[in-house]
Amino acid sequence: MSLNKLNLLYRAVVLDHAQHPHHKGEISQVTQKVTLHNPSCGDDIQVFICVAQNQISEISFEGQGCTISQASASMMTDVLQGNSVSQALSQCEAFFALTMGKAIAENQKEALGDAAVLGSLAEFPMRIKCATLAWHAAKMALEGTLK
Amino acid sequence: MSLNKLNLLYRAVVLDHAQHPHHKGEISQVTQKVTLHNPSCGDDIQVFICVAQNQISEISFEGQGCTISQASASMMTDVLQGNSVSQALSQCEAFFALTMGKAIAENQKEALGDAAVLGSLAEFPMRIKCATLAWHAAKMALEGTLK
Amino acid sequence: MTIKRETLRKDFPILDRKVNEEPLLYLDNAATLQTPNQVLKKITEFYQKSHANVHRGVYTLAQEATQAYEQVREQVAAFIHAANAHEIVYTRSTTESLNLVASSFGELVVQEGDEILLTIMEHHSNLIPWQQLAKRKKAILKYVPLTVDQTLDVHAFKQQLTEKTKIVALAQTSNVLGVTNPVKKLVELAHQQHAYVVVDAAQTVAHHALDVQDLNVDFLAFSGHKMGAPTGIGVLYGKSELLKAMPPIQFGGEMIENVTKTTATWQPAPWKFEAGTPNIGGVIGLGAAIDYLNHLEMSWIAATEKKLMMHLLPELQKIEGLTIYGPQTVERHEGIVTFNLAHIHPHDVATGLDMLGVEVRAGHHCAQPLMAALGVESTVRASLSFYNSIAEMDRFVYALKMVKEFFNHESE
Amino acid sequence: MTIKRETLRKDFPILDRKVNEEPLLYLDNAATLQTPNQVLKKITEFYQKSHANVHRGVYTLAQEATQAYEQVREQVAAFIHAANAHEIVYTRSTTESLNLVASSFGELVVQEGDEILLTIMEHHSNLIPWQQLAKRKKAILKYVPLTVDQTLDVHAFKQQLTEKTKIVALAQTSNVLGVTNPVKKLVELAHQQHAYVVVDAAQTVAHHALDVQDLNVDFLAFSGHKMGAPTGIGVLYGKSELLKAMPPIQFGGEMIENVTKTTATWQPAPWKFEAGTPNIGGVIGLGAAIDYLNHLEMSWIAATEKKLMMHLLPELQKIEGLTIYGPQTVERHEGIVTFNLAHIHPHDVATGLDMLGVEVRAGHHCAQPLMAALGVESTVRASLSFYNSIAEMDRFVYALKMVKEFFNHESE
Ligand SMILES: Cc1ncc(COP(=O)(O)O)c(C=O)c1O
Ligand SMILES: Cc1ncc(COP(=O)(O)O)c(C=O)c1O
Repeated sequence: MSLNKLNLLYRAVVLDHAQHPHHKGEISQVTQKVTLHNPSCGDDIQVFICVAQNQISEISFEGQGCTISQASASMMTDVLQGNSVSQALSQCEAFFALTMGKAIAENQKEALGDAAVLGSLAEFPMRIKCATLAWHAAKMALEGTLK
Repeated sequence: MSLNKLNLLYRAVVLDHAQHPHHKGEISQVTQKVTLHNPSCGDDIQVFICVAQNQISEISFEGQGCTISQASASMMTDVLQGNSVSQALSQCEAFFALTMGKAIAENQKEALGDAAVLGSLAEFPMRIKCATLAWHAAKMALEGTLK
Repeated sequence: MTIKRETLRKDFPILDRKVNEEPLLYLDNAATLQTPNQVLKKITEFYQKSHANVHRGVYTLAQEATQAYEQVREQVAAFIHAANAHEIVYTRSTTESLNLVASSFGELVVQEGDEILLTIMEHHSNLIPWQQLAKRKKAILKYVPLTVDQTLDVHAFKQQLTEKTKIVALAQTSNVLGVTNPVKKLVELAHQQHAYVVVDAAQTVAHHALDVQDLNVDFLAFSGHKMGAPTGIGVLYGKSELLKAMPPIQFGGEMIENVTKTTATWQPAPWKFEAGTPNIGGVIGLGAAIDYLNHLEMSWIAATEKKLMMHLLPELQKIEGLTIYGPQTVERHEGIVTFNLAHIHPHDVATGLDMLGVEVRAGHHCAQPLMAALGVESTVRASLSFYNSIAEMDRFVYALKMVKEFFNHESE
Repeated sequence: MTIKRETLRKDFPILDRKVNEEPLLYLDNAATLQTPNQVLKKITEFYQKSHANVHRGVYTLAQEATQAYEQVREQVAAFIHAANAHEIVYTRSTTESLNLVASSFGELVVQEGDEILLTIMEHHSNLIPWQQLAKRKKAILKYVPLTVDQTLDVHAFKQQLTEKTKIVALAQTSNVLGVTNPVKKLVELAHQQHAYVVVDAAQTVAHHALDVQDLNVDFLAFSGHKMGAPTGIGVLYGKSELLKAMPPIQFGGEMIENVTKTTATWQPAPWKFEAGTPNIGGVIGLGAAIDYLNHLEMSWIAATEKKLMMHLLPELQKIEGLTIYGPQTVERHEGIVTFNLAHIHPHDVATGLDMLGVEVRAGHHCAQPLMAALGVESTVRASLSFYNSIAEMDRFVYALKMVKEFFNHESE
């Protein structure tokens, strides 16, 4: 028996984000918020953003979930904070592509910061939902600012 | 190829009854009539009886059907005519048993007259419905006289 | 998968069996097609290697099973040229597919006084669901009749279509007459009146390539068992936006998104229609059957069956006292020929043929209103498939003549 | 059929496969049981020798298929001790069986203001159909809660039963807690109030002998795939007079007696509920699965599973931070144990175990209201079967400890 492959998925950085999530809790000024539900485990993730002049001034999340979903949400807030809405949206798409095992450009990968380690999720297809939940919520929130 | 087995089922007597059915057409005095339908071919059989003092004074049938159902109806009218209701009912039961391949007493078999040749139907289970349709109608009609 | 057209009969061991001491000659292919070994093998392998429930586990085995299950959906979509795999709903059968459309979509769009247009040649499965819906809704059921040559009366179809027509339900190919209706044209006419078109392709799918986008049908139903898959798996194709609007009619299992004591929300289509553990093995078999047909090529299948019919139909037409229903031309018979022999009941014909190893259907073929329109109670139907041979056609004609002689001779 | 208890694992080749380079340890038997070779062989043989559509042909092949199909009905009746084979309706699954009762029988007997009594431990499949029925009918849905030891509160059950209760729907065995409810006693109480009882036996049928007459249930549902048959075949048992009163809800094919353009009449039960070509191969497989279980003997199966649980449960209870849901005694766990590890999400536990070849379920197990009552979002469930071994129980416990260590260690 071996947990080598598990190590691949749950690298130290992932476990660290899950244990000590960044930007967890509601922010004071919220322009958009979206709650998404993962029907397979029953977990909810809520994403809060504050957008001014097409720029994400603040972003945070709330809710329970597994290591993957907590870590992914935490990493996401690090990555998206301060970016423009369109930049953030393309980062979401890059993340979805990455977790599905699709090839993405090296600079796109870099732009995903810590979250790029979740690329190994392509080998754990049943967990992709866990990792992408927060990103889907963010995407919906960001799209909401465009209307 | 051979039609030997077919000969077994369609003996001369069967084909004869089908071509020249006895007691076909409505009788003048009817105390009970029952129509039954064979859903698998769409054929109908109607049985008419006239019962007085628990005796079948007259019986006839009407309707379209295959060789087996026409012959069986014709044979049935020959067999049941003149009998008491209870005797006729037990003849119906004997006929059902015979076509299902169950053993019946020799005297019961004799009492079925020509219809006894349909015993070979046990080898043609999909055709039992054809053969028993008229008998089921007769049974229902006879039971109607008991009420 | 290895298939050779020359030796494909070997893929169907049942064709080697005997019936009443005669070699089986299976001519009830319209009822159910025989299942090739490749399909059976694939199913067995699935159960021996990857069987798990779908959409429920995060573990590897469940993932493999789910992936296999969803890949077949892509395959089905490609096979009938659907725009999107999410337009493919797995059901038990054509019958369940059509009932689903009637109970869910029909219930949604049909109101009192609306019209539902059927054809008189519908199989009960594409008739009773609409009849019962019309009864519930106080809607009006109309039937397109036949022309004198016993094909669909397209002129009458046009006349019966009105702005009140909400649904047109029709067979692509009649399981009795063997004729294929001009679906594309009929859909165009129906859409001009803003009616939705539901097509029963049960008798088409194993014989001709289908293109639901070209036909522009709104719904299309078929059964796996009529195309070499096992029994118990069927398909409903529906346009995305229509499936989206439809409520589910069975509840429970993985079709559910969220449940409280008093409320529930559903997954998106197609999953919201797949309540409970689905027929996973059946789906795997359906995928293998599509592979099988694709390897043979649908155009080859159609051409092969046409050759058989070109041989058979004229021979049947030569038999005195034999009446063929539907058109009298080979071109209009899609592998199916239905007939009667004068003075011999169809059941007697079928029993006679059975004694000679020839398996044909006798009865009303689940199309009683059509039987009434043809003026008969029942008929004999022979339906062929790509694994039948010219020699078998000859044997069938010979057997039919023997049976005819038997009954005619004996009853003189 | 040859089965040896000593070597029965050989009947399940999937148990020899590897998952993530580790030997498969399948502990999701409650989701679906693996299928023995004997069942697969029987199905393949059927397709290779006797496959034809049922109830439709007068020819030999159709007769053989029909006979096989109807003989399994007798076998199912005997297996659950039904009075009569006509009380056995073939469906796709437990879910479809329960939906059929709710849509047909429920629709018939439940009126506005009536009460439907469920338990809080129901699987969504025995919950949403009633919830939706209650919504349509403006009936009142009530839930029997759990006691403090997380079993059914029989006292509350009595109190919640009233003369307004028309239907009681309950699981015989919970797919989460693993507890078997005292069905016989609950039926007695319900019948005193003239309520009908619908039992979901999905988690009982492969583990204990069933006697529907002794239990005196009105309806009982189960799935073939949870007892070694393939997916796509399920059973609804119903008392004769109740089935007789129920209208069919799917239409077409051989469930029909007579059809005109505007009317239709149905065959008697059970056939009126079996519209279209049924899952004939699935039925054949169900018969073979019953043979398999009967050869093993239900009493041996129950005893074997009990032994495994006697070994497993105390070991799990020793793991620090592990919470077991449901009762804490071996006697009350019917092959199922559901738990959580402190501070580790169930999905992470399941992924960790999967890396070690151990397949367990994580999630809400289609029982969200029960999860809410237990105060959790999701849990891990291990469910065993007669083919599991004591060594596997040890390996599972060891793997669980490794996973626990992995997450606890890494996060320090
Ligand atoms: C034209 C047509 N429609 C529907 C059906 C019903 O198919 P199934 O029995 O597979 O539901 C059939 C086959 O019997 C058919 O030929
Ligand atoms: C208690 C219970 N009821 C119902 C079901 C549903 O069974 P199926 O998915 O076979 O319809 C299951 C299994 O998932 C179950 O465990």
